[in-house]
Amino acid sequence: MDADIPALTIELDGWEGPLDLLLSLARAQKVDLRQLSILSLVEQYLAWIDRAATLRLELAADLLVMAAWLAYLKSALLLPRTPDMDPDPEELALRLQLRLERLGAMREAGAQLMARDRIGRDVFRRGDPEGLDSIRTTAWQAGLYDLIAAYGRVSARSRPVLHVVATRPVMTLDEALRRVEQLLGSPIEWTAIERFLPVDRDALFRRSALASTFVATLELARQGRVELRQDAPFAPIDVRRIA
Amino acid sequence: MTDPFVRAVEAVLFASETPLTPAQVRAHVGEGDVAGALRTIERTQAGRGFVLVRRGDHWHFETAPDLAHLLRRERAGPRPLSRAAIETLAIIAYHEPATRADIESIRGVQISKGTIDVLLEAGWVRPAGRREVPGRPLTYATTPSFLDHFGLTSRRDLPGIDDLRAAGLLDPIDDAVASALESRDDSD
Amino acid sequence: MTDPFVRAVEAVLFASETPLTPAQVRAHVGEGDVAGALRTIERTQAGRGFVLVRRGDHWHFETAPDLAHLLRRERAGPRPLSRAAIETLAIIAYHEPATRADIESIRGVQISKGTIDVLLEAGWVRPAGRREVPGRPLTYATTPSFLDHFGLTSRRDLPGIDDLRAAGLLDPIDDAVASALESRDDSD
Repeated sequence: MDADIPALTIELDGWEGPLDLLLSLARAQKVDLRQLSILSLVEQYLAWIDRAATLRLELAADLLVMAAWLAYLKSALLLPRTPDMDPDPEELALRLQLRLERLGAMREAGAQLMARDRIGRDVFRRGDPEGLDSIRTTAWQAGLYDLIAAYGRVSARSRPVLHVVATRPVMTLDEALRRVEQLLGSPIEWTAIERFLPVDRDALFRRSALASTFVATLELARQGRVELRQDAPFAPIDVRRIA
Repeated sequence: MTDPFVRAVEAVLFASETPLTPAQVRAHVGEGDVAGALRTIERTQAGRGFVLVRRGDHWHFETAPDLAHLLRRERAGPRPLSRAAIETLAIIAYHEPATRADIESIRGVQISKGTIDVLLEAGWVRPAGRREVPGRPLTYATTPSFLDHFGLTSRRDLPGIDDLRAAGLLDPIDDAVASALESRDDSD
Repeated sequence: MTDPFVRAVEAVLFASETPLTPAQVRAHVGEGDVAGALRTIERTQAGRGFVLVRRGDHWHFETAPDLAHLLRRERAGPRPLSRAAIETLAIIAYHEPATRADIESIRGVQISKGTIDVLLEAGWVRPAGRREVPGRPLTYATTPSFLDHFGLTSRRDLPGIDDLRAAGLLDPIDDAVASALESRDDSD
């Protein structure tokens, strides 16, 4: 299994989200998507994320969220089955498989559409038609696209100018990892995760920092360097270093 | 000498800048068996350098596909679509009418600005009413010029659509999960 | 089945935007008896709705001259709506019934008398009564043939502001550039 992984080059621009990456990994197995082993696919995905991490590539958050979810799915699939397990891990795996089949089918369909005999590329209409004039039809021409584009233009012009701040201050995952690693330099006992956040008055930045720090501690927990603790859903999350 | 009515129909189709419906042809040629004339012309032109084709309700002449290599040079073909746009077009065509959420749930990513815009501008998709569910989202469907451009007689001609439908790949995912779980429970 | 070389010649002549000399035809179809093919096509087409004709050294297909009356060839040509007219039409469609003052306040510029006249003449808008405010201004609304022309079942099929924004149609140019850069960032 491991031998297959290097065949997929790690390139970050290529993936349109985790489903896209999963589908590429599944395709590399060269089996019918219906025969696919979800468990081995999950292992490949996690291995891919691992490799990207060791190459110190900055991964998009949705790829990491999917990794966390798949790690959960893997453990649920491997655990001895209890009938009342909710959600049923088999159903989660099935759902993932069906989504991959659907994306795969539509990608294939799109490719087949593009390969058809297309006007202006493979087949051609008459080059210089005389044209028909039907007096009954109106001479004024406008399409639906022109109409809605015109309304968009007018609205954009007359609407009170709305400043959308496109870029918010965010803490990248790398930065969060560095901060947490630094703070772990000194021995710490159970500490609320919020203590790792920078003191900053910008609430949005603090939210971003909290999210990045949480993912960073997950990563460090996976590497066996910290432990995480949460007593109940939505309770505070504590971190401590593993000695 | 060809039948005068057939001659008239082929003259009108030949002169037109756009594909025509039988009703539009009739507006020019007057009463007569337009459908029969179309079949006659289709048969007469078969095997010639340009042929009569039907796309949805519209008919037009175009060059035979196997001669593409003679005509392609020196012409800029249609601009290539992004992968996101191709997949979005396929999802709309195979599922129509489809909402933005339908497209996003299959692709697993949000549609970026401009993807549907490109398809609207090409004239291949159109807004097709709202779905009567909370939020009343706008749906999209394909247009006659979509069929025209991709050489499809009707949506039933979409590559592989029968197989996809038979495999349940065009059903909502919740239905597919439910029926798969049901058949699993039966086999236990 | 027509002779392959003859088929090739007729496809090239059909797709060409201008009449072609035999030498120009040969540049597309390669070596062969172009003159013989032209004679064959000329003979085959005699009496059909479209024929091959020679003008000096140049050859092209045209609709049979005796059928020209079917085409009504005063080529006035369809005229696109002016920007002012299409914007006015869009505002009426989204806000109907709308007065001239409504339209001007939304467009931010005055509209000339002729703009609404064009829309009335096209049959896409109609006077829709007076508004009971001082001056009793006339209001305008869209017509069934407006829906028909734009392929809408009802005005509710028009994309809403959110749909327009998602399709990238609400962005002034500068924002469009910014969002193109932004979506490039999104992909990594």
